Amino acid sequence: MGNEQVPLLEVRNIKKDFFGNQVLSDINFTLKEGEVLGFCGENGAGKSTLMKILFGMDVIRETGGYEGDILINGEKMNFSTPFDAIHAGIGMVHQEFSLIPGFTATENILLNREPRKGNIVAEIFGDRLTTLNYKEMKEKADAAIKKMGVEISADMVINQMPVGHKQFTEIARELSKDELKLLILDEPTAVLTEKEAEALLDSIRGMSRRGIAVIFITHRLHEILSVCDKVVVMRDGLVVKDIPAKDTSVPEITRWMVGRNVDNEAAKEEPVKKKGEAKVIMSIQKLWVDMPGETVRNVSLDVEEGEILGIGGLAGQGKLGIPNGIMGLYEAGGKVIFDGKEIPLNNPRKCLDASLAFVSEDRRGVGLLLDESLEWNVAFPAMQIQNKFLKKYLGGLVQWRDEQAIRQVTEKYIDELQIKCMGSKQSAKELSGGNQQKVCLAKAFALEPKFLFVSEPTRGIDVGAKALVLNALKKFNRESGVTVVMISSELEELRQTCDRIAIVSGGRIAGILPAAQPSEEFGLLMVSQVR
Amino acid sequence: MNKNKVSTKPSRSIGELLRDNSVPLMFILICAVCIPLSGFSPSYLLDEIITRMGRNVFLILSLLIPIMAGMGLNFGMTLGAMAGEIGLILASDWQIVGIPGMVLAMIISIPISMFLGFVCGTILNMAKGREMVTSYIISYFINGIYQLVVLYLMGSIIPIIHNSIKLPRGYGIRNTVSLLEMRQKLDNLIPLTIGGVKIPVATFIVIGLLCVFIIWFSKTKLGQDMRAVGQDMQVAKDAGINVEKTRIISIIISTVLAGFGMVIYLQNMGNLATYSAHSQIGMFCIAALLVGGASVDKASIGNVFLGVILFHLMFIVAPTAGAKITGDSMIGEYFRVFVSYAVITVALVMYETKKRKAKSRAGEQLAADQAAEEELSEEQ
Amino acid sequence: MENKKKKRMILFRILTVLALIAIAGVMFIIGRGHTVYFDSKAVTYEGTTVEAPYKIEVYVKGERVAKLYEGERGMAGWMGQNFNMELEITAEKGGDSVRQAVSMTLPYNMDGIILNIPALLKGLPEQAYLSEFIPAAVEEEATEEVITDEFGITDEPGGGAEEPAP
Amino acid sequence: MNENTLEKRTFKERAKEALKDFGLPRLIITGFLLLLFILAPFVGADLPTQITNTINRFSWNAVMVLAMVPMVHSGCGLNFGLPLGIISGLLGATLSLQFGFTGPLSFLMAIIISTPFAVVLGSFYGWLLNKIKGGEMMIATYVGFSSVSFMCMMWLLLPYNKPDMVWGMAGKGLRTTISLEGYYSQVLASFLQINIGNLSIPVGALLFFALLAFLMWAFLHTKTGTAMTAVGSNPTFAKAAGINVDKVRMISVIMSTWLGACGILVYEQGFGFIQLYMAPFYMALPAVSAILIGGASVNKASITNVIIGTFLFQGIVTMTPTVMNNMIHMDMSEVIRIIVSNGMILYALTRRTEGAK
Repeated sequence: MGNEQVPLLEVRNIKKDFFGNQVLSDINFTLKEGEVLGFCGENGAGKSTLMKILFGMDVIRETGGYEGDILINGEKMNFSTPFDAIHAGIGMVHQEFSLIPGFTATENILLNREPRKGNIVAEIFGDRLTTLNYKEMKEKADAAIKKMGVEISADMVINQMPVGHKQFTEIARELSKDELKLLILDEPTAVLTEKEAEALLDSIRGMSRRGIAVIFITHRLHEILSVCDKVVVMRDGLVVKDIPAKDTSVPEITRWMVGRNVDNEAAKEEPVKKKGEAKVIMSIQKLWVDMPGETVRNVSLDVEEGEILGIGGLAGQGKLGIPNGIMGLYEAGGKVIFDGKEIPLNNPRKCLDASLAFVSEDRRGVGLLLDESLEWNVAFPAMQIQNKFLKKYLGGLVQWRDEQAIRQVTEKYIDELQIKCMGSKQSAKELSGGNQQKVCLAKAFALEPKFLFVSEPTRGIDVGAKALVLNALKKFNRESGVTVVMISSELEELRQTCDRIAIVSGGRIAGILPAAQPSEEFGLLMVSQVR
Repeated sequence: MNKNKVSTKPSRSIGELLRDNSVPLMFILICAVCIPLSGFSPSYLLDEIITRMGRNVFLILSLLIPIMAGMGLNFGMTLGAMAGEIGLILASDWQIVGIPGMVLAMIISIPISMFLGFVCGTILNMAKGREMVTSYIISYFINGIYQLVVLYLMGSIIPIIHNSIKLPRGYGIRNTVSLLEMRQKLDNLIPLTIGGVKIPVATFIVIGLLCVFIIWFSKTKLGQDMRAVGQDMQVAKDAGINVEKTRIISIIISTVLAGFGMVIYLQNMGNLATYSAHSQIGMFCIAALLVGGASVDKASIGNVFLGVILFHLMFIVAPTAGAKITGDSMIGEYFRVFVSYAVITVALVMYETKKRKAKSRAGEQLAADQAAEEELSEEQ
Repeated sequence: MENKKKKRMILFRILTVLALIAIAGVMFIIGRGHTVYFDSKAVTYEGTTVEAPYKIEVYVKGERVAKLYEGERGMAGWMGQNFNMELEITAEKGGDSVRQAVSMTLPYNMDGIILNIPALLKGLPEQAYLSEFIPAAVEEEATEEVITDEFGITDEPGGGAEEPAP
Repeated sequence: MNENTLEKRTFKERAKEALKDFGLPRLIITGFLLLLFILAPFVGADLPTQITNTINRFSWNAVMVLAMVPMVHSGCGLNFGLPLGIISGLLGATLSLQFGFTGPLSFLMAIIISTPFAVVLGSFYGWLLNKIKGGEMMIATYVGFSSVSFMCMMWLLLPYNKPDMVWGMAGKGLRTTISLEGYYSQVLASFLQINIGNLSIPVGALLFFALLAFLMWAFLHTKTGTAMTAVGSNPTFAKAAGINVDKVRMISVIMSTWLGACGILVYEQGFGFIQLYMAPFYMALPAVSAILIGGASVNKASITNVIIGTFLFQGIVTMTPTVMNNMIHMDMSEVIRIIVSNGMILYALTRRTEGAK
């Protein structure tokens, strides 16, 4: 075995900020040849950013680069594109499949690296007119599949494959690269069945024996323990723990992942009502939602009148699917009873008529009319659903927009929510993220709903705006008695704001706990059913 | 280890098969009704079909490569047709006749086609997602430029020697340019007549060579890249393929081939309708291809041949059949025009709805999964 | 290495372009089309007068393209400069005909060439039997017959008003 | 003082922004038209006649351009399927004549009769466009083409029998062009017409357009109109706000179709003839490019865009032939029209549209 002193990969003092927002600070770790490193941490802990830096992704350079050094075999590297990283022997399997659907596994494994045969035409028009050498392609693909140790058919077309095989195809593609020394797997088991996942773990062990180092990112902590030599836990942009896998356990890792200083927690107010006293205002039964990347399976959940219920969980586990499904934005099935009446699914209008309102996590896509004025954004749903801000002529035949009333209500909310803008006529796309979020809230408040879904209200906005938004929500709940369901990836934020928190994992409700419970409890729920 | 190897080969139901091939089937039906009504003899029909195949197949084949690269039906093939026409106008002004004249016209068309194809490809790269409507408008736009060149610049700036092809006013090309000395020179190069049916052997050889080229091309690295780009631009880009350039090349190849195709088409016609020959050619080629069972994202050489046969069979028999049914000869004329447009409309609609149908399936799957799961838990 | 390959490719490309230009050039030579007119007229050249025979039949590529009695004119298209024809000459009415092959080089820069057959047969010099055909000033836009692929959808019953869409 | 400079700067910025919004091609076209107007007297063209012509053609075409607005507003893109509306109008026109209406009444009846056709065809068209969201423009084009060629058969087959409409010899099958003399030729234009020397203004026709434009403007200020704009601006937002997106789009398509029907009738009253068969084939393109020249984009359009665009487009169409002819003795107007109008559409198609398509 080569030089024990020089590790294959060494990461030194990596720092990265996105426009002043520090996401990584002082990351250090090393990785030896053939070592398997488990990487865990909550969403937003900085794992993905770190991997993007390692893989030389464009987004890093576009946002001002990073500080610190990456050393491979003791040599300092500076990747300007992923191709540099590939050249240096780093391979990465992303969470989203990067496969051509109509190609066979072989064609995908060797995409843009096909072995070729020269011919006369290629001499004139360049290399791209050389013909593919199918025989050699097949050999190479088979070799890569063999290296992986999982049987997949090299001739099968991708879009006829089960999901797991697609994942294996991606891995085989990385393995087919001769220069591969380090393989990064970003949540590879998320889409696999248990058996497939087991096969994958086997193949990781195989790679390790061949001297390929693996960085393995997953939320299935037991997998980490079973396959990794070393575990690195990240939280809030810091490496909080770097420990041999054999010296730790799942509960311990969970604690490191979610643990925070106790004094950071907001002192909880007493819940307005005790559990059991309040009436159930919304009852969700056996809900499924087909929201890509946020699938919900068989969720049943009761929401009590006047509470703030938090829904938390890791990204991609389905917490966002719940409000989007109920509000009819994605196809859903099951039963939702609100205030004693069943609300038909897949029909946004019916939900809004029943005095439900929704602040979407996708501000730009769903939440706002970017090209229109703030007035329109704030008043539109209330106008359409409740016939507010309309003047009637000809006995109600003509329903004329009441510009004055619209301006008044918009200005009221601009004041109340401290929206920073040049006036109520400014177009929504010119505002900053935080202010856009406030406009979304104003839009929902203008509907004067009985029940409000708020999805990721603080995503991508700065600290000041965060506090303002959360306070506005609390105030809205306490003063108007509106039931609020808040969905957020940030557990602490939920714990500060909500009365109860439901944790979604693997598309299902893993458990509901009072907000005052310690973070670790929530952490355990989060990873309980990850799939 | 691999027990859950799912057999996912979709067993296509008969209904699906029918739906996927509804356009060709519809045409077979139309032809089956119209042929007896028209009263044409089989040998006449066969002769006509063979002639029209020789005339059109090359042009239609030029559409295949952009489809491979995921750019849809290339309405911009008209650009190549215009380049071919310019080549022919110049060759006939220089009095280069016969097969040498055709070869010369093709060589002249190459740089023009390449330039136009490059322009077209570049514009299409700026309008990703609506390539078809854009290429369609490009064909109109370049038609304006073509008219400017041929109607005003030729004879005034571009020297034109012979008065016989010039407009009487001294510049601009006449509405018709005679290609009498080129007429069917390629078709008749290797004369062959079987049972009264004349077969343009040399033209078929040229077409055959193009087919071989297309098959060979799809096996080259560039062809592979085009298929990759056509299916998923992002993935192709991540794998290091230069997506924009690949797309431009596909349009350039298509345009150059369309230029050659137009020369072959016009040598069969024997004259050139200077301002209208190209204007409909794109639409009829596309209609023929779609009739052959191709779709916006998938087309093969087989589709081309089947399409030419069915589409032109309809074209030949419709007027007489229409006249027999309604007593008005124009009805049939309009009918076949209508059918050509309707075919494209139907094919486009089917393509768009298919794209959306795939989405709703996922939901059904989830509901089924859940039901199965519940059954399981009840049993336990 | 890369560079060398690139250089070679550029060289090959230049060669291809040159080859295409060369082919085009060859086409110019072998593809030049001429219209050859045959006159069967009496002609007087430097004092010698040549009478036209009773009848001349002209065969080009084995096909009879003209049958000329005295004073008549026929025509044929020809590609290239090496012109070959066969003449079947009947001197007197009812007399025997003589078949004779004639080869000649056509001048490159003439589109239309008039050959005076009697002068040619007599062996007079080129000025005597060969002259350029200059078409009369083109008449106003003759009604030209447009043969289309039956795709003409603009031909409406009775030919409608073609007011362009504004 | 300080405030003053601040204002100046913002004014400059605003001017810059306005210029950017205006777009280079639009600037060139406006400049070109201005140049034509300036050149006209020098090359011996009579300016009042030219202006009269431009205004006349404006009054013929403006309604058809207005027909673009609803569909652009609801996000259905440019209405390349305008021929469908035109066909409704033609059915109304021919039936009105067939039923024996004459004079101004025939115009009114033509509009009334074409309305149910516009609603039925528009509903079908809207239904189709709702099924193929995202690919509207290409399919709209071909729906237009198919319907025109389908109607070519119908014009021959439908049992019209009024002698001045059908072919003289056969006694059936509609003629290619039908004169409107004695029917509604110039009914709007001659109403309240103002004549000053060579200058004449078809006030009635302009008023009719103004009325429709006002109704359009008013509609966009109602609840449904607001919903329509929101659907075009961001369909997901509208869906989340409980709007039935498909229904709103359907309404917009029906409106566009009906306006297309009115548009062709107004065009006919100015032109003096009904044109059948392949005539409606390419009528969508000039209307599309006119509204784009007026400053609209694939998903934004206003009444102002319609007025400016129609004026610029028709100005160029009427001015170029005379000015060019007098200047260089070459009538290149047709070619210029093709290049300008299609170039404008291309420009609009290659712009990246913000937000939803």
